[in-house]
Amino acid sequence: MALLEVKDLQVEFPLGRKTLKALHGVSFSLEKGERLGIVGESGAGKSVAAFSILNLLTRPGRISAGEVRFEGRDLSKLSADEMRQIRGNRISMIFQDPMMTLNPVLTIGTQMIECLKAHRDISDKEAKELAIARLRDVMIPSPEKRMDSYPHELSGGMRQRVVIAIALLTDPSIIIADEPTTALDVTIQAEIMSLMLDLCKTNNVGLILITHDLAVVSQVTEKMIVMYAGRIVEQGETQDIINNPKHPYTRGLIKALPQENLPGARLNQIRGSMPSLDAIPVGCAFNPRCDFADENCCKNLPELAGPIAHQAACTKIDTLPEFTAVGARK
Amino acid sequence: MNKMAVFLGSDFVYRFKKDKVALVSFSLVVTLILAALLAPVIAPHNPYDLTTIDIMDSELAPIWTDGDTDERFLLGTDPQGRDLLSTILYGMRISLVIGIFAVMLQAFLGVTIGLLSGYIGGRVDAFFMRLADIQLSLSTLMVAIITLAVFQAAFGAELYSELAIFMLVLVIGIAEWPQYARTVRASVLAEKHKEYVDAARVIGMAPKRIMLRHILPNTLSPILVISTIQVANAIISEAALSFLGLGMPVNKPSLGSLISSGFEFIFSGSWWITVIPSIVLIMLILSINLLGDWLRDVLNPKLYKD
Amino acid sequence: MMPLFIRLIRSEMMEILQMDYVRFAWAKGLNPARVYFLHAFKNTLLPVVTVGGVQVGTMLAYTILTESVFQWPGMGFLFLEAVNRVDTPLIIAYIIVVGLIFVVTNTIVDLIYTWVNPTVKLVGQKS
Amino acid sequence: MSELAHSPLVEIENVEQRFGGSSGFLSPSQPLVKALNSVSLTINKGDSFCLVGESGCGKSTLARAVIGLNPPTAGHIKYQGNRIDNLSTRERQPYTRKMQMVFQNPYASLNPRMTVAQTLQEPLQIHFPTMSRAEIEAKVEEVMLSVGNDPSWLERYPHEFSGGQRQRISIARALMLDPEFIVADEPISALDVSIQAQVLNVMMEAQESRNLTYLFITHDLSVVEHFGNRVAVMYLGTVCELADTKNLFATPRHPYTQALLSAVPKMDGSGVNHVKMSGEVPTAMDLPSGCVFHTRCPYANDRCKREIPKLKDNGDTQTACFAVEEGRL
Repeated sequence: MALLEVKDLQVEFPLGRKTLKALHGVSFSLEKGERLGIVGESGAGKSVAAFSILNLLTRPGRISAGEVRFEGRDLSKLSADEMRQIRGNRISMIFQDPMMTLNPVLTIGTQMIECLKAHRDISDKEAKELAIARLRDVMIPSPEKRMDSYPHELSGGMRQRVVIAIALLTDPSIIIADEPTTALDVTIQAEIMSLMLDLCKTNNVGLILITHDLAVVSQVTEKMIVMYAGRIVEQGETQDIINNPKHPYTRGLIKALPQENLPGARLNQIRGSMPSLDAIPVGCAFNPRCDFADENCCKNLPELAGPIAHQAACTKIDTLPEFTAVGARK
Repeated sequence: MNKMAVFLGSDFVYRFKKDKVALVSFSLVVTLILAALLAPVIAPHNPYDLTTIDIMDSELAPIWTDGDTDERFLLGTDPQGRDLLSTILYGMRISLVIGIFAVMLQAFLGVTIGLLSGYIGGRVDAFFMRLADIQLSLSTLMVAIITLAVFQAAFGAELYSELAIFMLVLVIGIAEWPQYARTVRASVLAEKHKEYVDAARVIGMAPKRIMLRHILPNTLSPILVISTIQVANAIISEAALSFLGLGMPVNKPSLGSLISSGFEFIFSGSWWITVIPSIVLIMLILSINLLGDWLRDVLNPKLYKD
Repeated sequence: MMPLFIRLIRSEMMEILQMDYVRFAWAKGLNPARVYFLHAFKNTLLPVVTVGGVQVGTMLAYTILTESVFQWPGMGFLFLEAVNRVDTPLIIAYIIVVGLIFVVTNTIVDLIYTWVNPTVKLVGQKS
Repeated sequence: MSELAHSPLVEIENVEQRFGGSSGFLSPSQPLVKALNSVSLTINKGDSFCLVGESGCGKSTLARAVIGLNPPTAGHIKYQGNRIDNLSTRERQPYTRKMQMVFQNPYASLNPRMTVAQTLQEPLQIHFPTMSRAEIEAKVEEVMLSVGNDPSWLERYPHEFSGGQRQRISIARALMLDPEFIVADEPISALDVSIQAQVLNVMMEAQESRNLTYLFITHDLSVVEHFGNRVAVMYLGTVCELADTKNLFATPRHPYTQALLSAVPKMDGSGVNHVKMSGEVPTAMDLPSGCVFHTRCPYANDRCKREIPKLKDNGDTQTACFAVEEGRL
């Protein structure tokens, strides 16, 4: 029984005249201490998948079908109070923009201690020491002083470390990180990523990393999922998918990266654009943008096929040409 | 024609039909405005035609009460013997005229100043905003009272009564332009940093054209929202001023002055002279405010989450 | 005054409840009361305090109206009498007093604002 | 890139840019921000000149100074030899036609209340008032097609388009006046990977067919490696390294460039191994003395703390670093 099992998760947004379906049945699992990457472009539904695990969907979004089994209990059926014991305690979250995640009018100390007090009945003094210890874990200089400073007094990178410290405060078994470094510069991103990698390994914490950056996923995660228009189109071992992608969309994503092309040559672009939630094409959602699509693809929906280690939802897998491995060019 | 079709099919109209409050308040406002505009046609009597007014008919009670009534005057008469219903209709027309023209003056002043100080910034911005702060903290009513009182004292009551409407529009207009200026300036500052304004400057467009063609159209929705509320505020201010005797003269009463003229009689039995116009005034202001609120929720991009 | 604050706090709260730090508060598993009152409400205080300060002026102006309606001999009614009798020295005195009241209230409001909103520093305040 | 004779098109000489610090009577004084510190660069005709650096390094400030949105507080900017940074809007008119700009945020660079047609016609109406409506419409359609946009978009409003489509409209607007030089301020960083490729291809085709010169601002080094032929790396308002793209990626010499390149996540599964930089990122308000990078540089000595290094050729690239000059690195 995996630590976390999401089975056929469906999420809807009833909006007045029309109901938008953001997730069309997503299933994945996470073992203890395992690192899973969820990749996809904006509008693919990766953040919706993350937030629905903790039942934190913005109104009017709601889970319309499927299960989120965590340590045997289905989180989507839990009451608000039961859910509260899990959020921030067994599963914690890291948001994208460090500028917005910390409350601007409260000190760092208050925001850390309140999280501890909500889940552990310990004295303020103990909570303070634990918080300072965590701040030291994330390599924040002079943590005691930082406890009384306000978020606007810290830089972006420093703030994201505080958010990571908060996430680790209650020794969760899973951390969900929604694009943790997209808003940061590349040097700070490298530091935050290596920090998260070490902390997850030492504390044996599971990580769900949501990002649109294939390179970051290839560096940090062991397993990964590629999402397109609310569905999983490819999933399996990260290195296997990066070096030998099966689904045309994943191939297009990797080939579109500037790293993979000769300088000055035209990039191999994927034509068209991501379908909006209310205009998802019939059959395989990628067919209008796919060079290999035939009328079969435009009619019925391909299922995930292939060995557990590397599955793809496409009926044309075996007919696709050989894919030159990453870095072959250098 | 397709612009009209697009508008009718748009979400704006869709949400309007669904929102009971908006429907009721909109229809109320329209009926009141129509009644006011068509006053000369609808009103049974002409309150300004002194020949038909007989002082003997003063303080008659409304038809449905048991006091001494007269079927010619449905809602009874006021202290000068004028038919209350027609005086209310004419009065509402004056109140609306003052309200709308004052708001137009406010809008013109406020939008220009807001646009200039928002776009140009620096000294111009600092000067106008300090001026606006002073006027706002002194509050519009205070400014109106002082200017009107000084005017009345300096030029005497008769001249004042002819110019009353003009003076009220001027004073309420000048007293409340900061509301517009601050709202417009806030949205200009927000738009100014957007890149389409930079693009216009890169094309080599003159600042005047950028302000009018690019920035102003994008600040229309906040202007529309506060305009409805400002009309209601202007009518309240006019009523308050008239109540203090600084507003419309007795011979051409607005709703406010009608209420204040009937005020002394409220205890001596003929309550209707104050109560009925007050109800009409409250209905008018309530419906305009409700409409303004609905507009704010619909047009406010932040709350409008599709 | 009351309805103004009600409407202002409502629209501010609706906006702030969608902000990331409130969602982060939920993600930390805090109890609803703490999220609403500490995290969300403290942020709505900012605009409320600034608008509140300006409203003091309107309140003073309406004292004139209420006093003249109920014939209470207050400052406003005094001012009205002075205006009718064109007693200019009294008018000037009244305006000076009212001006003083505004300066004092606005300074208090600024102090409250800096206490509520730590990101704003008073000029010359040592952080 | 067409290897034209290296005739300089845009010259930037010792440009400085200061913000705030003015203590006007009514407006409170803000802290002085030194956004640019004596930057000198030359962009040759036909170049795809890339400006790279992290947020706060002044790359966008420099772009806005070059295009004239914020004139620099000191130094000169020359276009084909004549100064353009001190001209009024009227005097700038001939240069405005030659220099245009593409912006970063697709959702804010088009006026939401104007149709695509109106947005594209406006530059022509301003610069060529004598042009007839038919001529303008024909020109708009021609440019739209050349950029691969569907002319049926003309009557629609910006909110009906995706990010990538809007960026292509923004490029069409920049090409309306047949410019020679385009400043592109992070044109693709707000887009998804697959859409980025589309927009970059459009810009490359436009460069070849119209012989354009680009000043390309980005923080994404893999785009630079692909798109640019000359690169300047900036840190805290100062150019720390300048080179041809090939040399910079092959032999980066400045310690900051080395750290920057090592931080870029690679796809070859080699995990996160980047050069660690000590200390906290200083801001442009409390600028370190001497070399701006000395607070975080492992090779800094007291000379670095006192003097400001100048850009010098070191065989492979030009670097502003004493350690490189003295061979310590």
